[in-house]
This record gives sequence, C-alpha cells and structure tokens, in this order.
Amino acid sequence: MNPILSCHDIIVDFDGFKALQGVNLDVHHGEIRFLIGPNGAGKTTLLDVICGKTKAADGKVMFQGVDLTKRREHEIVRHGIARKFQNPSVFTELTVFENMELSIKQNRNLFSVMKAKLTADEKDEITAMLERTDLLDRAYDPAGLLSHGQKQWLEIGMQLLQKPEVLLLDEPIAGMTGAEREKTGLFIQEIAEKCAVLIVEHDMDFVRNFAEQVTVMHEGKILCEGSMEEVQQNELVAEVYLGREAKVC
Amino acid sequence: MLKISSLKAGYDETMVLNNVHLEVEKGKVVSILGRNGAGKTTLIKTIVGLLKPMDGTIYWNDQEITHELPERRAKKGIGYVPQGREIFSSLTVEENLILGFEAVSKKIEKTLVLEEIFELFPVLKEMLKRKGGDLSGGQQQQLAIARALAGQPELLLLDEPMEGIQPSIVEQIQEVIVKIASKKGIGVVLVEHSIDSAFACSDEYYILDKRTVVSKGVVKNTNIEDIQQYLVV
Amino acid sequence: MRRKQMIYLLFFLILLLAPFYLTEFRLALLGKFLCYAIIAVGICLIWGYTGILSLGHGVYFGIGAYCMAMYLKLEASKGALPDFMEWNGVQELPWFWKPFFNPFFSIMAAIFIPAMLAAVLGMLTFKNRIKGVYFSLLSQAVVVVVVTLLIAKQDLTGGTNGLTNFSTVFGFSLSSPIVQIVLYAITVFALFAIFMLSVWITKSRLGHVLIAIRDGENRLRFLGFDPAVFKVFIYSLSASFAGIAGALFVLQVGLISPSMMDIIPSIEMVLWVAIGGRHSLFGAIIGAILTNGAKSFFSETYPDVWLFCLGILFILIVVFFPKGIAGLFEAFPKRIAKFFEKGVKKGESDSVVS
Amino acid sequence: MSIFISQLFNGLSLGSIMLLIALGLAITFGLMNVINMAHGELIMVGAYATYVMQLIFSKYLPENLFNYYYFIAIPISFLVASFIGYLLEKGIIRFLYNRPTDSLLATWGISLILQQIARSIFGAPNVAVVAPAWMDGGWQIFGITLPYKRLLILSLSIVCIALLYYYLNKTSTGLRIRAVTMNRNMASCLGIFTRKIDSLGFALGAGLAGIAGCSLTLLGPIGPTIGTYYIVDAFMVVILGGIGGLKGTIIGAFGIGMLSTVVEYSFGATMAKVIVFAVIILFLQWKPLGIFSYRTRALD
Amino acid sequence: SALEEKESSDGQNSEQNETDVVKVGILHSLSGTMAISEVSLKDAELMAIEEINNSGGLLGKKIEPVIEDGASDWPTFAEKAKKLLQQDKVATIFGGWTSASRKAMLPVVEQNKGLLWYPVQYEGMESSPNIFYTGATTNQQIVPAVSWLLNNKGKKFFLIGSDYVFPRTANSIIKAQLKAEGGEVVVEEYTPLGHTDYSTVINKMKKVKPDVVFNTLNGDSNVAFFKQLKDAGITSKDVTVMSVSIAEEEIRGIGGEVLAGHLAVWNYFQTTDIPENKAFVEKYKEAYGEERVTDDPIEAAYIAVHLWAEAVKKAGSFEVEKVKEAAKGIEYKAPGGTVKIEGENQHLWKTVRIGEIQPDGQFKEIWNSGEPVKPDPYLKSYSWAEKLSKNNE
Ligand SMILES: Nc1ncnc2c1ncn2[C@@H]1O[C@H](COP(=O)(O)OP(=O)(O)OP(=O)(O)O)[C@@H](O)[C@H]1O
Ligand SMILES: Nc1ncnc2c1ncn2[C@@H]1O[C@H](COP(=O)(O)OP(=O)(O)OP(=O)(O)O)[C@@H](O)[C@H]1O
Ligand SMILES: NC(N)=O
Ligand SMILES: [Mg+2]
Ligand SMILES: [Mg+2]
Repeated sequence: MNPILSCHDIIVDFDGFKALQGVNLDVHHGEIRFLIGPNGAGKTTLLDVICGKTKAADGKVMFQGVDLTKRREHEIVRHGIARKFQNPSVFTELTVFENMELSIKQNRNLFSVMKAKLTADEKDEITAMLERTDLLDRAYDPAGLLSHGQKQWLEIGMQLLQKPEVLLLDEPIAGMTGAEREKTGLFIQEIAEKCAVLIVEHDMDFVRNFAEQVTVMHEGKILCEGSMEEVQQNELVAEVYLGREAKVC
Repeated sequence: MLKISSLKAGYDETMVLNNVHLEVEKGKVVSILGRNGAGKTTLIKTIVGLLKPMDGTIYWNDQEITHELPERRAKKGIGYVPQGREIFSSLTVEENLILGFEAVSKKIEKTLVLEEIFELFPVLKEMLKRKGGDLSGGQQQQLAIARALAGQPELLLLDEPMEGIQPSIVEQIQEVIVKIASKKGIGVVLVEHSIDSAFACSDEYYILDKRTVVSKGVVKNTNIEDIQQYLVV
Repeated sequence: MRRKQMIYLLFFLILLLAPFYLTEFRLALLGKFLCYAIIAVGICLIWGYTGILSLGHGVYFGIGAYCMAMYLKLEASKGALPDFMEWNGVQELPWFWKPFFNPFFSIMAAIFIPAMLAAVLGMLTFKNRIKGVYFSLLSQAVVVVVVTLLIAKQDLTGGTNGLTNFSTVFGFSLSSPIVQIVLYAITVFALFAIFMLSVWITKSRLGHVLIAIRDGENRLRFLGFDPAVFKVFIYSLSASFAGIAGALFVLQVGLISPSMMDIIPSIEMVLWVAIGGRHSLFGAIIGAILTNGAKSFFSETYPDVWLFCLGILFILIVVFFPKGIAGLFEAFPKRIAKFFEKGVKKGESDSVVS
Repeated sequence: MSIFISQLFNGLSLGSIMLLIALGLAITFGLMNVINMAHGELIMVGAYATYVMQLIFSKYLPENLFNYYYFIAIPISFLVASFIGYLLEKGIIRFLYNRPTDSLLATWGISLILQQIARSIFGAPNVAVVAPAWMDGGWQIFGITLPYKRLLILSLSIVCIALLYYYLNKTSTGLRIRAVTMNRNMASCLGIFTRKIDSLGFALGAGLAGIAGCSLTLLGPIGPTIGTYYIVDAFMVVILGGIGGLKGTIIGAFGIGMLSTVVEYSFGATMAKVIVFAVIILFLQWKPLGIFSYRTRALD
Repeated sequence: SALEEKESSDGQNSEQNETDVVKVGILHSLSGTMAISEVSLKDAELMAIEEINNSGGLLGKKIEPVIEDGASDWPTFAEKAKKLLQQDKVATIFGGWTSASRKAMLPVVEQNKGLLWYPVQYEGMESSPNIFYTGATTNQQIVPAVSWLLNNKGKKFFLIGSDYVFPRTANSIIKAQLKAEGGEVVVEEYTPLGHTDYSTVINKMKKVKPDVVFNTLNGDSNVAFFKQLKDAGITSKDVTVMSVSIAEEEIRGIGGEVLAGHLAVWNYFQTTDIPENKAFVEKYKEAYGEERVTDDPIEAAYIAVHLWAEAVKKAGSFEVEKVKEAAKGIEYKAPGGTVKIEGENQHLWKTVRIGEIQPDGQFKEIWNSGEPVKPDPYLKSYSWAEKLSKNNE
C-alpha cells in the first residue's frame, strides 16, 4: 500500500541549529502512528513542516502524490491535513458552537462563506461532536471561559469536524485525567478508521495502550521505528528517553 | 505554613471555587487532583495572588496574605510553575534563570544554585544563550521549573509540571520533588491529572470537584480505587 | 432581539424626521455627523469585528469626497477650467478629471476607487502578514504619502485649499434648503442601508470568520481559511463605506481638503467608534454622532477650554469603559461597582491562561 | 565633493535627531507596548523645560553662567519629562497594558490635554530658546562647516543610546523592565515589583523624549504643537527597526536620515517625504516585523 | 425648523434691530497648529470692539462678540461660519488666517449673504463680494519687494516656501515678474508644512550662492530654517533673506538675534512712526501685557473692526448690502498709515514697507512706498502678469 503522507529527507535549520537533519517518515491510511522522543528531538518541528508552519530547508513532503512543500498553511489544510497544537488554540471570543461551525468541512472561499447557512445536517454533526467532547452544556459559552482541558477537547473536536485525511496531534492528552485519556484514546482509535493519525505524546501508558506503530526521534533524526515492544528493547531509546520506565515493563 | 480557609474564587461573574479549605505543611508534598475545569489552576492562581479571592482567607506562616500582591508573596517564598510555562520568550534561557533569583532577598551563591539546577536539567546548560521561546515544549517546561527553583522557595506551586516532559525526566522531577520536600523542608503543592504520578511522590492529596474539596487524605492510607470515582468523566 | 430592532427602527425614524424639528444649521450639522456615522460603521466592522485598526481611513473618506467634489467643481466651472487650475497655470483639463463630468461615474468612483485602493494595499500587507500595530502605523504612513502628494500637486488637486465653492448638483442649487433636505434624507437612507448590510454580515458565518481573525488569524489558517482574503474584503468594504460618506459629506458641507484626510481626522474616526463601543455597530453610529455633537457643543460653549473637555472625555471612556457607550448600556450598574475592586487587574486575566 | 561630505554629515545629523526622538518611544512603545501618541508632547515638555531653564539663567543668575545653562537643561528636561511620564503612568497608562489600541486612543487624549496646558501656560505662539553663544558656528573641516549644535546632538544621541543599551541589557533593573513588559503576571510571580518597574520604564521613555525636546530647541520651533511634527517619524523609526530592540531603532533612524537627505537633495523635501514613507511601506512588505525582529514559535 | 426657514434665512440680519446689542462673529483658530498666530488676532479684534463700545457703541447698540474656534481645521471654519450666520445671526464675521480657511468660509458667507473681514496678507486672485480683505494682496507686498530686491540686492533669486497654496502662487508671480524685470530664479524649493530640517536646503543654497532668498515659509518652519541657517554660518551679510510671513510675533518665537539683518515686507511694523500707531501699541500692551507685540496681521484685524464700524455708521444700518455699499471709499487713519477701501474689489489701499530685523526683534524700516498702493488682486495692471490672471473676470 502506498503511504498517504511521506516525508523525504526533511532538513530544518534555525540560524545554524539543525532541528531536523534528514527525516524520512511514511504514514499510511487508517494508521495510528506515535511519534516519541526526548524533549527537543524535533517532533513538533516535524509536524510544523508537514502543516506548512515551518519551511524546510531541504526535503519534500508528499501527500497523496501532491507536493506540499511549497504550499501555504490553509491550502495544506484544504488538502486534508489537520493539526492540533501543543497549546490549546481555540477562538476565545466565539462560542464553543461557533468554533465548531467554522471547523466543519466546507468551502472556505470568501463567497461561499458569505452565502453559508447552517444546514440541519451541519447542526446535527456539530451537536454530535459537542456531545462526544462533553461540551454540550457549554455550547453557547465563549470558548475563552473553558478550562485548559476543555479547550483541548474542543480543539480535537474542531479538527475532527474538518474530516481530515491525516490528523496531526501534538500532545493531545496533556492535562487530562486518567479517565479522560482513556476516552480520548478510544476516540482516536475510532477516528483512525477514517484517517491516518500522527500523534506526538510523552505519556508511555497512553502510547502502550493505543500505539500500533511507534517512531522514535532523537536529535533531529529518526532513531528507530516499530511496535512499542520493539522500540522498548532498543537500548538507546531507553537511555535517552524512557529512563527507568523501560525496565519496568 | 500555608493555610487557606473558606476560599471563594473565580473570574468576573463566574464563581469557580467555593468554601475551599487547604493546608500545606513544611516538607510535605500535597497534590491536588480533579477533572478538567474543576478549578485546580484557579486555586493555584489564587494562592500566588494572580486572582483576588472573592471571599475567605489565606495565611502564610500565620500571617494573613489574602490581599497581598503576587510579588510580595514571591518574596515571602512562594514559588510558582504555571500551567502553560510562561517562559519569557524573547529573553535568553540564562536571563530567564536570573529572573528566578528575583524572589531571593538574602545573599546566595548563585553559581552554586545554577550548578545544582543544571545537574537536574542538563539541556538548559547547553541552551543558555538561546531564546526561551525557541525551546521545545518540554525544554520550556524544564526551564519553568528551574526558574522557580532558583528562587529558593519555601513553598513550591506546580501546575501540571510533568506536562510534555519526556518520561526519563518525569521520573527525575518526581524524585526531585520528594527530595526537596524532605531534605530542604519545602512545602510543595502539585497539581496533577494522573493519580498515579501524583501518588508516586506526594504525602497528601485533595480532590476538587463541584467547586470545592470533595475528598482529602493521606496518600499512604488511601486506596486509589476509592477515589477514582471523582476523576471519572 | 425584538427590542433591539425596535430601537433601531425608532432611531432611524427620528433621524428621518429631523428636518421637522431642527433648524437648517443644526440639520446640516446632523447631516455631516451621519456621514461620519457611515465611516464609523465601516471602522467598527474592521476594527471591532476583525481586529484591524486602520489609522488611515481619512484617505478613503477623502478620495470618495474628492471624486464627488471633482464633479461638483466641473459643474460649478461651467465648462471653463476650475479656478485654481487657471491661477496655477494649467492650460488644459488633466485627463483624469475628464470622466468626472459624468455624475454617475463620479458616484461610482467615490465608492469603488477607495475600495480598489484598499484592496491593493490590503493585498500587499495582509498577504505579507503585516498585522496589529504594524498595520495601523503603516496605514498612517499611507496617509502621509497621499496627503503630501495631494498638497504638492496643487495645480491638479487644489492643494491645501482643497476643492470648494460649488454651485449645483444635477442642476439643482446646493444652497437651496430643499436640496439640502433631500441630501440629508439620502444620507439617512445610505446610513440605514450600510448599517443593515453590516448587521447582516456580522450575524452570518462570515461574521464569525471575522471574529476568528481578530481572535487569532493564525489558528484560522489551520482550519483551512485564508485570512488575507477575508481581511482584504472587509477592509475594502469599509473603505468604500468611507468613500460613500465622503461623497455625501462634500454634497452637504461643500468642501473637501487634504486636512480632512490627515492623521488627526483619521484617528478621530477611530475614537468615535471607541467611544460608541467598538463591538457594536449601532454603538459606532451613536459614538460618531455624540462625539461630534459634543465637539460642536463644547467648542461653541467653551471655545477656550473645549480641548480639555474633549481630551478628558476620550481618556475616561477609553480607560474606564473600553466597551464604550454600548457597553455602558449593557452593564452600567455592575461596572461602576466592580471597577474600584479590580483596578489594574482588569483585562489581564487572559494572559496567564493562554 | 564637499557637497557630498556635507550631505553625508546632514544625513548622519538627521539620523541622530530621528534616533533621539524615537529612543523614548522604543521603550514606551517598543518594549512596553503602549502606543504612546503623547510621545510628541513629552518632547514638547522637554523643550519647554529647556526654555524655562534659559529664562531662569538669563533672569536670575549671573550672566557668565548663561553659557552653561544648556548642560543643566539636559538633565532637567529629562527629569521634568520623566516626572510627567511617571504621573501619566500612575494615573492612566497603568490601566492600559495589554490593551494597545486603547493606549493609542487614551494617549491621544493625553496629547490634546498636554498641548492645551502648554498653551495656557506659555501662550499659543512659539517661544524662542537662545542658545549659548559658544554653540554658534561650526567646525571647519574639508572646506565645509559642521555646526556645533548638530555635532552636540549627534554626540548626545550616541551617549544616550550607549547608556540606554547598558542599562537595559547589563543591569538587573533593565532585565526586570524587559521581563515585566513581556509578561507582567509571571514577572510578578517571580517577585518583581511590577508596578514600580512599569512606572520606571514609562518614566524612562518619557525622560528620553524630554532629552529629545531639549536638543530640538537648538534646531527648531518650540510651541504647543511641536509634538505633532515628530510623532509620526518617531513611530516610523521604531517599526522600521523592529519592535523590542535598540539595534533596529538605531539602524532605522540612520537609515531614514540618510535616505531623506539623499532623496531631498535631488527631488525636494516634499517628494523626499513621500518617497521615504513609500520606501518604509514597501520595506515592511518584505520584512513585516522590521529590520530586527524576533519571532516566537508560539502561534500568535 | 429647516423646512420653515426657507424664506427667513434671506433677511436674517434685519431682526437684530429690535435688540440693543449687535452680534459679530470672531472666528480664528484658538487650538491646533494655527493657534500660534491666530490667537493674537482675536485679541486685537476684541480690543477694537471694546474701544467702540466704550465710545458709545454703534447706532446705539453695544457690539457683542461671539467667539468660535476654527481649530486649524478648514471644515470647522465652514461649520462655525455657518453657525455664526444662521444661528447667531451675526452682522459680520472677523476671521481666518490661512487661505484654506478663507476658501472654506467663502461659499458659506456668499450663500448666506453674510460678511467676512479677512485680515491677513494672501496670494490674491480672489475678490468675493461678501469678503473684505484688510491684509495685503500681492501687489502690496510681494511685487514691490521683488522690485526693491532687484534694484538693491541682485538678480539671483532662491525661492523657498512651504508646500501649500500661498507660497506656490506667490512664487509663480515672482517668477513671472523676474522674467519680465531681468531677474533669475536659481532654485525653487518647497518643504512640507511643519518641516523642521533645512540642512539640505541650506546646502543647496551654499552651492548656488544666490543674491537673494525669497522666503515664503509658513510660521513654524521659519524657526527651523533661520536657526539652521545661522548655524551653517550664513548671515544676512552673506545673503539677504526677504520674508513675507515673518512679523514681530513670529520673531519672538525665533529670537531677534537669529534673524538680525534679514528683511521682511509688510504694511505695518510695530515701529511704524505715526501717532495713531503709538496709541495703538500702547493700548494693546496695556490690554494684553508689556511683553506682547503688535504686527501687521494684528493691525489688519484691528482696523477691520473699525472699518466695519465706519461703514455701519455711514450706512446707518447693519444690513450687509447697505454696509457693503457704504464701505466703498471709506478712508481710515490706521496705525500703519491711512487706508482706503477700494470699492471695486473690497481690498484696501495700503502703504508698503520693507524693514530690517533688529536683534531686539523689532523692525527698522528701510523703505516704504510713500503713498498707499492701490490693491490689485488679479495683477491686472502688470503686463507680465497677464498669463497669471487672464481668466479672472
Ligand atoms: N526558532 C527556533 N530557533 C532556534 N532553535 C529552535 C527554534 N525552534 C525550535 N528550536 C529547537 O529545535 C529543537 C527541536 O524542537 P521541537 O519543538 O521540535 O522539539 P520536540 O521534539 O517537539 O520537543 P518536546 O517534546 O519538548 O515538545 C529544540 O532543541 C529547540 O530548542
Ligand atoms: N479566564 C477565565 N475567565 C472565566 N472563566 C475561566 C477562566 N479561566 C478558567 N475559567 C473557568 O474556570 C473553571 C476552572 O478552570 P481551571 O483552569 O481552574 O480548571 P483546572 O482544574 O485547572 O482544569 P485543567 O485540568 O483543564 O487545567 C473552568 O470551568 C473554566 O471554564
Ligand atoms: N494667506 C496666507 N498667508 O496663507
Ligand atoms: Mg513539542
Ligand atoms: Mg489547570
């Protein structure tokens, strides 16, 4: 099977500091791929490159045969790549509902937006998403009033409403309680039936529970790839990243 | 040394906390648990002074500080690691750390303190000249903790400090928390989402829900299953 | 909701009936203020809703006004060269003046030239992601450029004197009270139409996109929207509102000069909206009318100290009532009580959370 | 050739004036994020302070001291302007941190009021500041005259920038100022007395405006509305240089100074103004955050 | 209301006969950049009004001034003029300084059939039936100054002016005149209003070494220009600067010693040595302070009030049409010498004077025209000006 998204030899250079030094990564449809690695390994930077926020000094990002490297952010999103940031970023002055309304898959050019009316289908869709993210009773509150965790949920919900082909999640469960993590994990599994999910996460329990494929990054390079068990065996991974945890299991 | 009674706090019109009582003793690690939006951050912000309480009192070493400014509280020994890190993004890592010393009024050997910190977080030493904002998420989190430690606090307030930090360092931090609490006699308030990691390093726990403390106790005597219910969504 | 609509309707009705209860002079003043209110609605759209602070709307107002004024000047010159051209040694009517013999062209130009200029400027700056204060100050630089050029090319533009001394519009004498009343009525209708259009925009999904841009345009990019396109659109729209206001202004006031497009008037335009309430279109209208009313009143009553009064009024409103008059009506009693408690901390609560 | 050299000097001189008028703004606006439209009026305050010093010296002090009044006037205008800045901060500005657009509007109101106050105290017409006799004339070199006053202003601006650079980057108060202006809440949680630092920062910026005013008395008019002549230029320098750093402000100031003089020589002052502003507008298209700017990784 | 007012607006001034005061409007910039100059005009006009009131008023009525602030903003001038005429129903307005403010008020006074007295020298090319011009027009200031300079100083002229209407028009007149009379313009420079750096202009001046600098800069820029000229080591001995907008009031804001030796052309100086002026200066200083000075626009504003009063007395009425008719040919002993209202264009016959600035800030008159010069706003009597004025009338 062809990868839906593939990165070739990505190099990112911040004024001399090479945050990524030739990263190759393939993501396939319907896969949940975890990206782990020490702080500063370049995980966020890689996501930034894929979604167009950071420009690579060299290398190529291919998505379903299209070269995304030179595209602008919103074009990349329209191709079907959604991104959730490490810090929750929602529109604080819009209500939760309106946040979601803007996120549904729709024609986003000026004139379509001008004419757009909320259809019954869209409304159902949003309501369903509100329910799943436990925000139904806050639907008409400004998103700015939500707590950190609630914003995280809202943002995940928003990204899903876009019906992406590839979903990039940067530490999605940060700040969530155990039960919520579980719920999010299941949620992600469900999502992965329809699209590929690329997740950056530091919580090993979570990774163990939900990972199919794990990619470990270190110092701007891919260190190794495989299932969680395989990865754990790797000495270097244990040393630079997992610490004692590796031994526990 | 910290005693909060009948605290009522919130934002503008919305009340988030009501009738909260909390006590922290020297050398003890107290963790605060609760669902998202339960008001953990709100509580911490009220303790550091960023939020004015609507009602209730806060005592620090038997002195009332309910209405004091955050900077005064900091000088009195309350250190704070906020949720979201709040690094000074266009200052260098070094400058961020130096600012940590602001809270210290007595003379100290700053290089020694820094050495200690670098032992804990070696990355920071490598990145002294880099801008705080350029660090990765986890590096920033480490910097935020380091900055708070530099202030030699008597009470350390940590709002989800492990968020975004790689597992090996999480372990280290947990160790550090235990160590500084017991060895230096520093009180620690630790906001955590995961019971496991909270219980791994704390002595007491409080659980916030429905605007107030619904359960509290000593970690040693508590069965995790018994309190799980408060954290289920 | 209902109640609001009733208030709007009542307000426009009162405006429409003004010729029956105001003297000719006061009516002319009100007509002028309503032109300002049209600008205010446009500024409210870009500033209050979209978060674009333009300190250069005087330029669009001025261009609209000049377009109309050129027609009026040509009509007043009755086929001869406009007077100022003669004494500046211009021999022949410059090419770009010629289309303005046609009143309909002039009206269209007053609407579309500002919009086009705004679109070009917006295209450049918004696509290059210039925003916030940078954009505001840049728009100020544009004012300097345009005004300096207008003044320097006085043989073609009338220089500092601007264009004035008109006689007729469509053949009717501009000084006739009936014509003035008709022009006033047209202004009321224009304001009404522009207000309704703006209300509709803000209530639609487009309006939500605008607010999202204000909140965080980078985030919006990652929902697949191109903020630049929306910003260019709304900015041009608001420029064309200013242009319409300019055209109506010239018809009623009989004068346009570069000093009316300069930095000071441009900032004042923003102040009207700030005072009325930046997040409220209706507030913007009220703000424009009241601020200018107050200015006229103070300067008539206390010609020596009126600047003090006005300055203090600005400061008080901006500092203590950031939502302006509209905000006052929303929560008057609560604010007063709360202000003293909160003091400094107001408006800061969001920075630690984000 | 001599024209070339003297134009070069004029460019430097104009740049140094630009730098002086922008320096205070680089703090109040660049660092503290207050869009201080009253900056021009603080310049005016400095100018009037100099005028008053001159009056005092000529009326009440022995004549031979008059030659030195200017050296007293520099610190006095700094102090007077920073005191007024301090009062403004205490009374109004402190409510406006994190509300940049509101700060623009409120300081606009402040500028109206300060102008009117000046008019009530000193009258509407301009006042004359007589420079000490030794400042007349200039240094003859390469067959051209470099006026002493311009040389003085050039050196003054260099001294100011050096002191300011040292203060902001090498002292702990400087670090505090930068920290507070960046994130007031966090700074206070670290134990920095933010209110004091705020007042200090604003007073410092205002004081620098005062020095600018003092130096402008040597070259230009002194009246209630002189602030309006300099305010836009000052903002242009700061945004061209890039908010937040002094390096950019210096380059911005001298860049604008040089460009203006070059263009003015061939196209006249009016076109020079148009062209310089147009160049700034276009330059910002290319570098939207100015010559030196720092981009954070954060989304907004 | 506006609907009913249609007819009454025409005969508005008549109803004032019933009361025992007559209102007049005073409309100058009391705030903004122009306040620098205009505030003194208001003072002079108020002084004249008080004089008339103290000597029994006009036609048995006291004059009541209604003061409005034009705020250095032209539409405000239009608005306030309209207000004065329509609301306050003033018998006349005294006001304005810049040409732009006059142009803004012109259609208002014409449409409302009001009357405006404009007291400042200006660029000519205008004569509205509803305006009396008490300042100099070009042939009473610029034209004689250029002739004098050609005869006494040299042929190479350097023109420097602010970039707005008066300087540009003045310079086009000067160029035409120089062409006809054998002079030469070596440089013509304009700087934007409020410009404060003249180093480049001065450099050019050094390069071309003109005989004469003809200066039409606006108020504030003059300060910068002269200070910097002096610093560059150029004194009146090196090159004479002839100014048309620098009077005693402006000199106070620059410093006499900076300007010493340079020239200005006006119709009046504080030092003009005639008895009427002695009394005027004394009274003015008494009213507003010893440190205040009088100058040409102040005098022109002062006599405007008196000229109007004379016309009213002669007409026996405050009605605009009658006053205008009566004003023709009125002579008045002004502080600057005898003036006469020219009926043809409503300007004044005035004596032209050239003065040299002294270190104390006063003028020493070095030349005058002897006789009052007939006002010729369109320069019809000068053949070289044909092109400039061909359109007018
Ligand atoms: N603009 C920049 N300038 C300089 N260095 C940068 C910049 N942005 C990122 N870096 C550096 O690049 C490296 C990779 O950062 P990145 O954020 O991708 O790490 P990460 O893997 O996401 O880490 P974490 O798990 O802590 O979030 C870090 O060392 C960081 O300091
Ligand atoms: N700035 C604010 N203004 C108004 N309401 C707020 C604000 N910040 C938080 N809230 C509300 O206060 C409640 C408690 O928020 P808080 O941030 O204290 O929760 P938390 O327990 O820290 O949650 P999390 O685990 O998600 O961080 C939430 O319901 C939230 O909606
Ligand atoms: N009329 C003038 N001097 O503008
Ligand atoms: Mg990261
Ligand atoms: Mg929290």
